[in-house]
Amino acid sequence: MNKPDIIPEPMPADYATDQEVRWCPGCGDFAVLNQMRKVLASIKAKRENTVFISGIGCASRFPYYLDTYGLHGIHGRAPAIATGLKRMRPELDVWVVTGDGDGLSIGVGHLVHALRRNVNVKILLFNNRVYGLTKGQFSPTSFPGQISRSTPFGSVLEPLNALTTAIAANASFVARAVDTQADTLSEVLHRAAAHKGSVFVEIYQNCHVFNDGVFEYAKDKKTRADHVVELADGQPMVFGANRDKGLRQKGFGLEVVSLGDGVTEGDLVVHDEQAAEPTLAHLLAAMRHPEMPEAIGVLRAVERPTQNELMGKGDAPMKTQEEADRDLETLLKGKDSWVVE
Amino acid sequence: MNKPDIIPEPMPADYATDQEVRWCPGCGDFAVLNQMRKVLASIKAKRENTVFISGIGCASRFPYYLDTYGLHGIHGRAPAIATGLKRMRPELDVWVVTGDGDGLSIGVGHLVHALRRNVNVKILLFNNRVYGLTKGQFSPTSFPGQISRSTPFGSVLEPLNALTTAIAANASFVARAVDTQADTLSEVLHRAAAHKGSVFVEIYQNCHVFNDGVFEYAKDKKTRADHVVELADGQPMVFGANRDKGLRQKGFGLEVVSLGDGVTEGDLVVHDEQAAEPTLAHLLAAMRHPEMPEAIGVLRAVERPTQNELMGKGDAPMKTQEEADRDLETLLKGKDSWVVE
Amino acid sequence: MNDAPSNNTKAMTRVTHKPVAERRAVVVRFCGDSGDGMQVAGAQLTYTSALAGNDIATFPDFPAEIRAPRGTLAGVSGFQIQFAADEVLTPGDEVDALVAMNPAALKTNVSWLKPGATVIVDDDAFDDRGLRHAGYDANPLEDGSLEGFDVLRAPVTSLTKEAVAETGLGRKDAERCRNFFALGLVYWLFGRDMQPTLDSIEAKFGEAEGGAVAAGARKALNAGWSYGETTEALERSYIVPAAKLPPGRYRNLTGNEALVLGLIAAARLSNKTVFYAAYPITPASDILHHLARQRAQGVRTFQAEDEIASVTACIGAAFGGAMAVTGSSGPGIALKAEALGLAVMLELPMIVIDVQRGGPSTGLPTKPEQTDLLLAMFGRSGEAPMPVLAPAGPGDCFDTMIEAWRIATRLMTPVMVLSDAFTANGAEPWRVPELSELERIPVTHPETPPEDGPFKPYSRDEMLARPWAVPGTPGLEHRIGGLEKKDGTGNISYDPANHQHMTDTRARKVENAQALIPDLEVFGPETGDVLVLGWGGTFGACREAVQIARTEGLSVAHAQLRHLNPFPKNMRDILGNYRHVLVPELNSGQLSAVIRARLEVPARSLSKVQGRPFTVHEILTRIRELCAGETTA
Amino acid sequence: MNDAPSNNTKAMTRVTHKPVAERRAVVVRFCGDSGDGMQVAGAQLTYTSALAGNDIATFPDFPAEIRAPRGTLAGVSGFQIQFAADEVLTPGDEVDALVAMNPAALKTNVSWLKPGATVIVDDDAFDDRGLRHAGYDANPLEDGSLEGFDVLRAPVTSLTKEAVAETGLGRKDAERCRNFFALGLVYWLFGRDMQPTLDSIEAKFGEAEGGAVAAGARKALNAGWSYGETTEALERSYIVPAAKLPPGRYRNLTGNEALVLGLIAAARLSNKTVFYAAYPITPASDILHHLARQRAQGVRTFQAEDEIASVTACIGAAFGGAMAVTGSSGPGIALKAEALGLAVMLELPMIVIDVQRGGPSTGLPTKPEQTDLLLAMFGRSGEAPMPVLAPAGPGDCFDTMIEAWRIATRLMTPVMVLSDAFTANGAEPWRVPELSELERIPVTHPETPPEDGPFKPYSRDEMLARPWAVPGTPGLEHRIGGLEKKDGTGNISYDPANHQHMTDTRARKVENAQALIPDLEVFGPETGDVLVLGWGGTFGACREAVQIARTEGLSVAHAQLRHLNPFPKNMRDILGNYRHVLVPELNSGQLSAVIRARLEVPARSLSKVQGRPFTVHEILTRIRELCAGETTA
Ligand SMILES: Cc1ncc(C[n+]2csc(CCOP(=O)(O)OP(=O)(O)O)c2C)c(N)n1
Ligand SMILES: Cc1ncc(C[n+]2csc(CCOP(=O)(O)OP(=O)(O)O)c2C)c(N)n1
Ligand code: SF4
Ligand code: SF4
Ligand SMILES: [Mg+2]
Ligand SMILES: [Mg+2]
Repeated sequence: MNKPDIIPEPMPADYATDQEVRWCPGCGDFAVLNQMRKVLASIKAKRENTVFISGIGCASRFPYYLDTYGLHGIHGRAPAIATGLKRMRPELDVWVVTGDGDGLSIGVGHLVHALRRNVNVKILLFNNRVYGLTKGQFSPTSFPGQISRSTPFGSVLEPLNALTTAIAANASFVARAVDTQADTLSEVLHRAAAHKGSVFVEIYQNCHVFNDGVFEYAKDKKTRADHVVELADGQPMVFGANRDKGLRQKGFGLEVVSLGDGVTEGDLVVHDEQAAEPTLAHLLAAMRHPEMPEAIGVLRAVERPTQNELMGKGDAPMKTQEEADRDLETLLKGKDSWVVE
Repeated sequence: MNKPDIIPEPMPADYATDQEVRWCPGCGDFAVLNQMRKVLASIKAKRENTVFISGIGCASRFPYYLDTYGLHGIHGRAPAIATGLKRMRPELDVWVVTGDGDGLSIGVGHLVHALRRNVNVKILLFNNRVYGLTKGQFSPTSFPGQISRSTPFGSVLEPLNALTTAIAANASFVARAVDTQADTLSEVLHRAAAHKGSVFVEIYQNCHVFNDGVFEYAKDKKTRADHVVELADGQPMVFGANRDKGLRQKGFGLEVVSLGDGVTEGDLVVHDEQAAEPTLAHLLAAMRHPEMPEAIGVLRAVERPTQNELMGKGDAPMKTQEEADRDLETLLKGKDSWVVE
Repeated sequence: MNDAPSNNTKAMTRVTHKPVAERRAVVVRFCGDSGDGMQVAGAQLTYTSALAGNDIATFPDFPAEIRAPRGTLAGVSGFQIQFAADEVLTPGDEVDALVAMNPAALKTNVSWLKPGATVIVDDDAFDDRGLRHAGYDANPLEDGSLEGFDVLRAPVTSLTKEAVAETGLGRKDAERCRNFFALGLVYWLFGRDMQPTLDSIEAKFGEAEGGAVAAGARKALNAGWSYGETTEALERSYIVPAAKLPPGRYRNLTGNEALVLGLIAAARLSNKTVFYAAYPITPASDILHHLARQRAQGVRTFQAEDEIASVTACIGAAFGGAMAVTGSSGPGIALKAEALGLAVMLELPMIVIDVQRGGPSTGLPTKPEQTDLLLAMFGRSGEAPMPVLAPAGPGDCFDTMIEAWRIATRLMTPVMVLSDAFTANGAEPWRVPELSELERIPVTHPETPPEDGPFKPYSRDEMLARPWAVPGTPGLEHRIGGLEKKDGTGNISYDPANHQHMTDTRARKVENAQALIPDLEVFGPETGDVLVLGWGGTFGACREAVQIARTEGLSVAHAQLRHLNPFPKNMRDILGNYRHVLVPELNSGQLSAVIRARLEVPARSLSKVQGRPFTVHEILTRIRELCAGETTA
Repeated sequence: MNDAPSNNTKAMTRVTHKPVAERRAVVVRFCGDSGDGMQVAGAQLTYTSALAGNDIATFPDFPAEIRAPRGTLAGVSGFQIQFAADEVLTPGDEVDALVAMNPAALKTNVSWLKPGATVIVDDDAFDDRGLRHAGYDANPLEDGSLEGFDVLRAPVTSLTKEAVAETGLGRKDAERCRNFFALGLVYWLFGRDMQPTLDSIEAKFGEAEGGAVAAGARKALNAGWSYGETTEALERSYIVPAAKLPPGRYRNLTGNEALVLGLIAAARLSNKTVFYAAYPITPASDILHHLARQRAQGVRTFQAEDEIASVTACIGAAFGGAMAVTGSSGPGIALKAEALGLAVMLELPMIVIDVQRGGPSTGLPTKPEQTDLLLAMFGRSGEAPMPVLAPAGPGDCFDTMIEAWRIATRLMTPVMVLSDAFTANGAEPWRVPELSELERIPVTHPETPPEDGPFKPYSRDEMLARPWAVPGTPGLEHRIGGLEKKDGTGNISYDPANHQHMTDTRARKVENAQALIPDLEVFGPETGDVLVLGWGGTFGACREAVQIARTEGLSVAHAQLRHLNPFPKNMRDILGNYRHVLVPELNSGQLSAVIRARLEVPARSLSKVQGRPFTVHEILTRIRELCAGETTA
């Protein structure tokens, strides 16, 4: 602690606290934490101006491990806490860390409204498709068939899609990354840090203890390329270990095609992060393994006025103490007072 | 009260209670109530098997005026109440009535999860873009600029779109109607009653006192046809007083075109309620006056297993009292008991 | 409107030619349909009475939070005012003059009448339709049921229409002027100056419909006055002399208005910005509405998606150093419980306002009750104490807010304030303070790291408050949360001894508020038969009952408890000085239970849970019983 | 496993050749890293001790609801058991034999040791790394800090590896057998039969890894036993004779397991289906987990999106006629407050289970506390009373559920049940009742409309319960909601007198539960110096302390209060018979406050808020002080 306040050439370790990191060995959260520290160092984030806010869950212990300001809140409410803080302290960089239970079950209402308001906070949802901290119940993102402590015979429900939910809430920045895929995660976090407006990032995160391997298709170095499509703005959507597959428009949908045999990159959909309508983003968000490759990277990044810009317009300008006192006296007196002598 | 239980040829009035209807004169809720009574009569709904559940708000007083079973709940929770009831009493026809504040502000989490679970209840959201009962604050569906008691200088936020929210939650039936437009409202309610799975219907409803005229473009007989497109499954999307305009696909979006000059109905998008992906429904839901005509009618109607079907599979078969007693004794004894003599 | 009645419209001081009698105090009640403008009429009478130098108290009696068909019982809206030549403490138990705009209004309000009271009705409204809507079988004006009252059957509707005919207003708009006719009649009856209301009409309606609305209202008002002057049914008018109020500048404020001013003042005194986050709910919504208009004062309001978001947004804002305030009513306060536990754990300052209404659940949403005291005190999981204050009437809401913020910041704790529908909507004259009369609230944020080691977010000062270090301060980076933490460092700790210590510390810190609050003051003898211990909005009724009882020679005193947690230091001693401690409260005995639990004084509740405030009479009766030794409670 | 120890695997009754001493009671505590399988070892020792005829009580002491790096203090998981030849009431204040699998486990558990206790450590784990993780500067096994204890340094890890070598298990799997080695050693020390555990290993691991896991566990167990038999450090083993338990069939149950069985039994007795809606939260989640497995019993579980959805889903299910149950812990119970107000208003039966944990806020999520009593009683807006029960130990959870459902249905009211982490996770032998011993719970639903007019959903029987008419019944269509309603018809009513009547009725109805619950029973003299009045999970410690105090000749009795609202009829009388009423409670004095408020008996709390249960000693000390006249509380 008491590290130098302005870190000339900050190192990831400068953002670490002295608290022992308490996740299970093998937990995907470690990778995200390390990447976060690196990104903070890379963008030279001022520790004093950075705030991490979380709910409750394994993921939500994140703030304890970053030597910035931090608030470990209650289950599901981090976006609302962040909204209040950001409204009053627009100059701070506010990050929210949440889980699939925290953010999409108990907290989905706050999530949706923070995104709709375009509150300028960066929301990272660690999706491990399970309740980690409470030891393994199914979550809103669990797949049918998942055996968990609360579904001993297998879950039956269709999952909620984090990204389409965020897009429907009119989120201005929507992305997906994978805990151990350092390059895209780093890229997405950098982009998130730079975006003006609410950021929503779903991070596929392995819960080693209660849902091990659920994202293996997207993590395994050998198979990954065939199961995910890494998005690049303005680029055609090519994927595959040999970059021999792509996504082509079909009606209002997308289909996987093999390149060659007359199909060229020119036939593929070109990614457009800033499309006027979020249709493409919706389609990309909805692609589900194993039928389709899953989209990794930035699905959508548009500019629209933030809550602070919108509401801030009406904020009173700074006054001197005297002006403020005088204004208060005028207010107290009101318009229809009378004097008793 | 004590009307005959089986109504041979039921009349709308058979579904009315003796309670005075307490909405402001001119409120759009009246029209919906009348239509609902007509539809119940038309489908010969059994009063004893029909349940209306609501939250809090002007709209939420609906259950008091229908001589069925009813539960006037608390603010925002009606979908959850209905979920519990329906899980235990699958044979009942359960309707939920909610408002834009009730359903999309405090209650949006329950709404999203009820739809995701495909709970077989029919949710009607009366959208008047304002908080009626609490006397005129802006709501999540209010437009920027709306002067309300809590936004004396005009609301600044972008609204939440009820339908895209429902679609992102994977609702199996999504529709929109207008309070006073009897034909589509009746059609939509009939379809809603018949649908297996969760139903979500947004009803544009005029709040005469706090937000009068906000849907005038969709209500006014003269202008309506130019501002809304009435959906018909399998039909091209034509609209306009002279049926001279239509919607054509443009990339991943829709554009308004005039028929004639080489543009024919064949160029228009054909409505498909059951499309595999909800892209078209999303696009239709997102169309906003005045830039685009607004979609009225059924946007989406697909079949997928309901919560009760999914969960009900594991429900125990009926047992005789003796069987049940015996099973309980076995359970109590457990597998590792011992006897002390 | 200006400071004093202006005369920028044509002056019209009209003087009656009939005899004038003097009265010390008068209670007037307007009642009619929700759409009849009774609240407007009431507000005008309040204002002119205040200008006439009377002391006043008012009570708007809204219909429940529902719409009702015109003319029905459920739709009746009332407004009661007492104005007097002496100190006024309540809107009055009984009504001297009732204005009933339709049969439903008469029916629901007849029970308020004092024997011999004047009843002014709009005779035109007592037609078949009106009577049927109100559920009258026979016309009460004719069946003798109003015997004993002085009934004036004024054809209000027709005379209003006549009066406004030349303004060109349509039928509906013309009928909307009926309340001004009735008001004019009342002005005649009590010799009120019409000028302030004429000014106010001008200011409010001004150019609407090309000035026709203002003209109509003006004409109706005058017509009402003239009707009073000419009708033979009224023999005399009354005059209530000015009261002797302490000198100063006054204005008339409802509790919610005073509360808003108090919040803004507290922010100013502490050099802070108000962040008010709330979700609409009756009867707290007006706080949001009033504050939303005060952007120029630096106020920021946030209508959140629900009550949980509003309180958690406050937690975020408080962490950021703002003056965070949230307000709601019972159902919403219940929803905030979990987050308030976090606020207690985080030890951040915050004000939580509960404008109590009838419960449980949706209950009687527009009606006053004091049934949330135990919720405020104990409605959180774990041991999560917080200070609880209750303003003793509308004007006191101002001071209570300042005090709440002083306690919150001095002790680093959320503070709960219990208002109620009666206090929130009731109004009374309030002496406008000079800013210099108000003590500043010193709030500091540490700005530099300690020299001798890492910053300790849970270090404590002599009052056990922790430092309020805010994000943005270099070197003070720290993390807080809802898990138990080691005192000092704030690191998570599961140490049993530390948990005991922290539990005790949080409790002692709240107890330390005793050092910040005044002693309980007694009005009346220092010992005696009965101490009437009121709390919150019951102030007026308690005080008036005790005043009357004392004129009857009874040995009774009154104290109004504004500090429900902790109790003032001297409370146990004071309570011990009386044979009986009587706690009138609009619940089933919540405060008396806490007193028995904490002070072991056998306090007894006078309990009332009817969605209505106490009448003076109810309390007086109980005082008399107790003094007479009938202790049957 | 079967009813009795089976012998389908090769019988191996091994007999010690060393001397055997007799003990009446022994407390053993296993502790190690979360991954070390201490709970498994504890459960096995519990089971074999039960089969040996001992009376037992257990207490698993989980690490907090967080992950911790291996070998650190925060990751230590413990399991304590007391087995005895006499009645056992608690898991024991102090430990006779501690098994510590690593330095961190030793460090966090050394404070539990009885002077002279046996301490078995895995010597292999006390290497530099292990010591550093635990924050030891020096090896406690060598620096003399364990003087006064009988320390056995067993090379558990290496011997285990050796023993399982031939099974072909990998290093990790081999190390996972260390707990069985330790268990074998303990079995030797207390002369336990190994067969049941061998059977259990078979049943649990069976074919895993081609039988290698089972083989490893078996071999480790045997190796542990042999080590005990051969090591010179152990001179003798101990035998605890069988206790005299009332005859019958027994099984060992945790509180949460008993509660689940109780719910299913209550459903059966009332011919209902359990609908359990909950949101996961420690320490209540196990209720959901256990019930989810009981589909064959007709149970339907619903993991809702949050606590509010779970309780409101219960409201829907209850309206539909189901046996609706929801459960949570403090933070979740707080969230349910608003909806519980609705349930009170709707007068629908329902059970709400609060498995209390350390608070406030996230607090100490795995630790026991009794700090939600006032929340349960008063944590709702308005006057919203409901019955509150608290089981007196794990087994009593069964009966409490049945009783709660009886009250809920008989009175048409939600009922709150306060368990706690100690009761929920602790286990004790439970006598399995015959179904015929359990009284049926008569529940009826009206099926036909009344002859004489419309159906009245708020008509009342002699207990003030309203009829439970369910949707689907022709002619009984009705609507209910959270607004105040007219008694009888249930129509919305704002009538003041009706609101008072309904408020009183809801209160009186809850009071009527007095007629359904037994009188408070006293263990010990009918009058005396001290009555120890426990509630909930403190039963064992209170009873044992009183037993000891009585053997010391002190004038003290014990009563355990299972009915917190309403109190049993005879409670005031009983409390009046003692000079002192001492209420040991794991909070800051909540029950004693309610007693002072309601009964005006000067009860005093023995308060402890440390996330730990009471020790017998703590209560005993206070009893002695009170009897000696030192009343310094
Ligand atoms: C109000 C409340 N309800 C429930 C809990 C218990 N709880 C803690 S974390 C959690 C869910 C964790 O799942 P997720 O958000 O996916 O985070 P993960 O642990 O998987 O990272 C729950 C239910 C709580 N702490 N508070
Ligand atoms: C917990 C809670 N919070 C707030 C309220 C107050 N309240 C009642 S209805 C309502 C909103 C009504 O708006 P909407 O849902 O749009 O319905 P409408 O009246 O417009 O039909 C609010 C905020 C409440 N009753 N309960
Ligand atoms: S339970 Fe899962 S998510 Fe939680 S720390 Fe362990 S591995 Fe990570
Ligand atoms: S306030 Fe608006 S929504 Fe409510 S009843 Fe009146 S018109 Fe209808
Ligand atoms: Mg998760
Ligand atoms: Mg609305």
